[in-house]
Amino acid sequence: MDSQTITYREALNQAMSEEMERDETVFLIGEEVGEYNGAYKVSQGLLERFGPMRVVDTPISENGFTGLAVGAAMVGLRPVVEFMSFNFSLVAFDQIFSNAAKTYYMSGGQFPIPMVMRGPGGPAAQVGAQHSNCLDHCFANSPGLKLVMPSTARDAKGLLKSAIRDNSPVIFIENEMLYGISGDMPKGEFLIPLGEAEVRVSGKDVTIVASSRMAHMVLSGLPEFEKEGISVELVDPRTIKPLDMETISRSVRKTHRAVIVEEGHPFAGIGAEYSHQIYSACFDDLDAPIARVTQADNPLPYSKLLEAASLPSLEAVVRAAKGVLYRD
Amino acid sequence: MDSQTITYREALNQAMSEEMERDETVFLIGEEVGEYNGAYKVSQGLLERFGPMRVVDTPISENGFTGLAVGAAMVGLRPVVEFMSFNFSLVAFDQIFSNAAKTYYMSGGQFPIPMVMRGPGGPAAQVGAQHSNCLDHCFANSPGLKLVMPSTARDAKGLLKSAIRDNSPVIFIENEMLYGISGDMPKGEFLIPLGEAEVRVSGKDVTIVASSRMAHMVLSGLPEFEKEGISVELVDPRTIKPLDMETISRSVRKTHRAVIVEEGHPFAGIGAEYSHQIYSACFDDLDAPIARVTQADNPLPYSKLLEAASLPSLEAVVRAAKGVLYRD
Amino acid sequence: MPPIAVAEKKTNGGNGKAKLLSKKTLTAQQKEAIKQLGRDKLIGMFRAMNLIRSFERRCEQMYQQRKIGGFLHLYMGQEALAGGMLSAIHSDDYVTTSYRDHGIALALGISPNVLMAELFGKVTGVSRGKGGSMHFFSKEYNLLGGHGIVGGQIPIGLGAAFRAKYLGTDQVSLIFLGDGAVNQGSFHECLNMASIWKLPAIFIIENNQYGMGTSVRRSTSVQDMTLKAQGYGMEGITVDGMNLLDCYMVVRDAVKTRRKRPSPLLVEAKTYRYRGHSISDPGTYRAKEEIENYHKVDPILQVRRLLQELDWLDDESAKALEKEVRKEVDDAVTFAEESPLPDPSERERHVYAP
Amino acid sequence: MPPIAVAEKKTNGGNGKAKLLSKKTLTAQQKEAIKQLGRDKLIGMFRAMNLIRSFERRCEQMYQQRKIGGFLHLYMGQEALAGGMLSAIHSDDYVTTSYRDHGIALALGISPNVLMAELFGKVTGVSRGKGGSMHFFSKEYNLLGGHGIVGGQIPIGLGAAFRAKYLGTDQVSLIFLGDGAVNQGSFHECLNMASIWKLPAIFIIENNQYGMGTSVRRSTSVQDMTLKAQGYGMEGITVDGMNLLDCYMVVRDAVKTRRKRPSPLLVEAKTYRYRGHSISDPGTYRAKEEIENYHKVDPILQVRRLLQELDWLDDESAKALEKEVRKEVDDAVTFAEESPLPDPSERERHVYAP
Ligand SMILES: Cc1ncc(C[n+]2csc(CCOP(=O)(O)OP(=O)(O)O)c2C)c(N)n1
Ligand SMILES: Cc1ncc(C[n+]2csc(CCOP(=O)(O)OP(=O)(O)O)c2C)c(N)n1
Ligand SMILES: [Mg+2]
Ligand SMILES: [Mg+2]
Repeated sequence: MDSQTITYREALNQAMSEEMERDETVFLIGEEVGEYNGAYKVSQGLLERFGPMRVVDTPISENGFTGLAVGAAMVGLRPVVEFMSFNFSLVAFDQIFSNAAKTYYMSGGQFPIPMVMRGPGGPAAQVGAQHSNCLDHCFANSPGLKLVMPSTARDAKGLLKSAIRDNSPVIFIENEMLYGISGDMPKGEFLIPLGEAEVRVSGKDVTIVASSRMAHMVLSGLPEFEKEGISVELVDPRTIKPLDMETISRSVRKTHRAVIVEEGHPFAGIGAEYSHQIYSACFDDLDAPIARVTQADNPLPYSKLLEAASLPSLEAVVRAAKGVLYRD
Repeated sequence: MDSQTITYREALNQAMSEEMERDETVFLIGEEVGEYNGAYKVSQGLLERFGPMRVVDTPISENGFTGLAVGAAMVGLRPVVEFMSFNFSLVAFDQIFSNAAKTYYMSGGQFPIPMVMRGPGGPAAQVGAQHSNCLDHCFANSPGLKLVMPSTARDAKGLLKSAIRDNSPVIFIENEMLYGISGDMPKGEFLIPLGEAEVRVSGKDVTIVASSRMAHMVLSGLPEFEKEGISVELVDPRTIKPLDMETISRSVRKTHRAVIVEEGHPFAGIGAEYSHQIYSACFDDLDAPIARVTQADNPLPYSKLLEAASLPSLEAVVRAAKGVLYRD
Repeated sequence: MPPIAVAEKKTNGGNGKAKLLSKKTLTAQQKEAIKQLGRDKLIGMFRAMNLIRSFERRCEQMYQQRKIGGFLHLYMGQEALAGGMLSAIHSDDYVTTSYRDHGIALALGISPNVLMAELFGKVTGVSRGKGGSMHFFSKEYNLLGGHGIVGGQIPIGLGAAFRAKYLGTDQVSLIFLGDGAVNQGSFHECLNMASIWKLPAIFIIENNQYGMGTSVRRSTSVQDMTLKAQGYGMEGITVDGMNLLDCYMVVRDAVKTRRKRPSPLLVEAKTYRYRGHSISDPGTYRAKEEIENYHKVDPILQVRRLLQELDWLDDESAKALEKEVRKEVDDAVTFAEESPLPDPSERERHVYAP
Repeated sequence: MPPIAVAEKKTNGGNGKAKLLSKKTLTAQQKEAIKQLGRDKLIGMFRAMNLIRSFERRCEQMYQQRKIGGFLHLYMGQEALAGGMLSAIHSDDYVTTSYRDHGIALALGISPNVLMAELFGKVTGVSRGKGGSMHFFSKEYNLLGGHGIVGGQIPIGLGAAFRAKYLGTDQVSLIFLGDGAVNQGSFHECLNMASIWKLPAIFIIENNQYGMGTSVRRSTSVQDMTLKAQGYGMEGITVDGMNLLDCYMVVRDAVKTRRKRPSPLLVEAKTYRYRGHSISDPGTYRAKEEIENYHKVDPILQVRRLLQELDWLDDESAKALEKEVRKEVDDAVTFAEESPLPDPSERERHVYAP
């Protein structure tokens, strides 16, 4: 297939720009998305191309403009809301949970909310506790919302296009540390359906479930696993809700062991859900308890050393894999 | 011991009034807590007793007054924030997560936040999707916050007093449907420490983990279990964070089977965390996969019939218990 | 030290400054409005107000009989707002409001049948029984809800105004909110955006003087809410919310200019709710006399007297109209009663849109 | 249709209306303020401004050398605000600000050592290396942070004002926020509460004319922010934020009356930031000329000239002062370099308070 190499950032940009081209009701709204071309340059060039009515720079009023987007979605537009980071979605939680997630249901199916809320989430580099939240678990709990966390440029594009065409509100969490990574991309339009996990690496000893930056960490650590003689199967859920348990279970039934990597805090995180569902589906297949590698249960400190000690590390994942293989 | 019978509502009221009496820095702030004596009358009489400086009626500005309380806690006061219901805490999530939870840590231990955020949470009766959120899992995930969900009048009082004296921010989720229940209460002051689960019913066949209203549902259903010949051990965590896994595991190691009841939605709920932790601690002791009974994964509908079909029912818990006992 | 919140005396005020509708004291503008409306339309508006009143009285009964559950917030006393303002817009304009939504829905012309059925939790309800009293939604009537979180509806309505600008239509968006909602951050954020983007959003504060048990004097730092408009470079107008004609005119005039040249407007309508905040609130924070004084300027009574003075309605036809309205409400109850309960499969429908 | 947000031309304005500090044009009030302050205190304020400037220049270098990580928002250009306003309060008053907190912390008198150590992530840092540039906290100096969420600091500062009223002290709470933060709901909610409860909260908008790349003309519906104060029944004052004396006087006068009779105040200080929003922002949305024009009214230059005109500072002592300040910053870097890294056990400390 004819392909090109582009970055995760460009992939997102292409997805938006293709969908805006295709459908006049799609618009982008958020802070600095227009004249500034996006705080992380994801919306580069869109203002110039589509004009200020479709690429809307907002005041710093997340609750207001998120709700505005819900309202606009109710009356036939397809807003893409950019949160400069998902940390700032906290001030908009009411609109996300009370309105975006529930309006289609509460209205008895009269008002679908075809809307995407996107932006980077999770820790970046030393940006401190207030700027490092992993809020995926909150969104994933709420019926009415879908949740996507792409880890490759290809997925970023294919899934964002699907998210924009979806008729339900989709939370689309990108990762600042991945904006610069490159990947192969088929030329021309292509979509990846929501709700399908991807087996990124096939292996036989242990299933590792990891999304977004955590999937990359595992990929980059494959030599480490090899050195240890561990054949890893890496499953990247991509869409967290709805979750493709089929693919995850299939893998665990094969490897009989699972390690879940979660960038956020452990308690009632998405890793806890994976764990429960894997146990439920594969209780008799598991040869060891599932291991979970997560961020430590403290707010993320600024200091580089303490930050590194708080985040899930490759080392910890290798250790966990050895643990479930009873090789200590 | 000298005891009295009081309601859950009165218990909360006593806790606040005793602590306000004891410590002049304790004050209550929220909507309708003063002249109206509380939307659910939990603060009955407090304004009269302590005056308007310590029982503060607010405008409908949850984000503002929650943050005000965080600031007041930083400078030596001990605020008790009443959310008329935790549904309305969604507009205050930024102050809860960005400030209340993180300030002690981010300031390197300079500013403890001795503050309680309390009010009813969870579904009431036909109040619809926007008024029926279970947000416990969000709070429980965040380091820096403690989370308490009392199920009896006794616990309500003893735990609220401890929460008010705690030097960390405590989320204290009451239950509207429980305000009227009565219970025995020792006369005079007594406290229940945070972080201790309670075995409400001893049994040998299956451990049921349930808090708040769900614990009551199980209690009220004991005859059902008996009829089925199932000896139930009911563990009520009371404090969700920090969680007393010790007590829960001890029970599961005895019964070899566990059913978790959660009033909220399943995905990454606190039940998922219980499940993962039980599996981790009791992998070899479990004779059956853990069963989880939760609210259905849809926004809660108004219609009585649909609402009942969405909420966890005693029937479903009995079914789950039979399931883990392989008696179908 | 003065206390932080001064416990205030119960007031015995009425809407002291309000001028009752009467042929003798009509202003030139009111006269003109009457002429413009004509007999039929004015009687139609009167009828709508009666329908709201009658519908809600029945709601109270049905609640007592446990046919209705959950929260129930009644609109009684505020009928002139819905009746007047919604008579001044087109059917393709948008309307968004709070949980106190019965009056708005009825004044929009939505059948009492589907509203009562909603309250009964039936699948024939306007939101298929999934919303209840607080969440009336109607795609057909451009009613964007019925919202339970105070202030949460304001951005929704703003989104509809945004759409009008986006597509270049001449629609306007009416956003109703309570005096208590004024103190939510969403109010502020939305007024600013409406102003910088010149959106055709008409923010209507239904100032019934209380947010639950808290009088607006205790919750809000200015009593004249139009002062707030200035902080957004926005026009602000106060209107007597007990006066049907004034309510009608303020929106009529506002939309006239705004259809071609969109811009936002803040309207404060001074009104009163007769009942407690919700059906479970006895409302003891208000003096009896205060309530009685407002009943003297009852919006329905005022119009009825005016219509009689105009010789557009005699006692007999008034009675006939009231009877008709009661019959309509009876029919609604029958419709609701006889409607089927939702099939259990409804539970899992409408979580995600296909 | 006009577009929703008119892309605006880069402006070449300077703070056109500002009057430079000069002996010849001093107002009577300014003269009196100088007299009141006296030579030593005024030079102390001048020194503080120099220290801020010098400290932050060094921050830029240290960031390039990767000694500092994360976000870094520089205060340069706004020194008159911190320097002037914080000279007018007592040591037991409270101060709360945003992530752009270096100037505030230094003007409060916090040692550059512990601030630089914080930026280096060392345990000797003002927040034990856990906060970083955005989160300077100091219990000793009543600095309540250093906050990263736009507008999130406003309620915090209000809480400190609440305490003053609660305990009946004469403290005031200074709450700094950016022009962009004005559009967050928290601003609105807090101004209302401050007003209804008459709290001694002084809200200071550091209007540096941009919130990241968005000029205040594009984000905010009124350009005179004191108009907003009226919507809360609150006093509002505009001040030239490039002018040390004016910044000093506005807070001095504000607290004088408020210590005994608490009430809130909204201050808008018109100022400018020289650098981009953060160190990673090239700031290309501003015309070079605009920046240059502001450099002409540089707050430090203005005071330096004034001091010279007053014969309170000659070239030599000015140089000596600058050298001393540079030395202080050098020492801070040395202190930070030589401070130990946090012990790994620090990670789990301070999650919950004992
Ligand atoms: C954010 C939020 N806080 C609190 C509540 C509880 N509550 C429901 S209605 C209400 C009073 C609202 O008063 P107002 O805005 O004046 O409207 P009215 O009821 O008078 O029509 C309150 C506090 C809520 N629904 N949402
Ligand atoms: C709620 C929230 N939204 C967005 C951001 C990202 N952000 C950080 S600073 C900033 C601009 C703030 O501008 P202003 O208030 O004028 O302060 P200044 O940076 O000019 O000092 C933005 C958008 C944030 N930190 N918090
Ligand atoms: Mg009201
Ligand atoms: Mg600014």
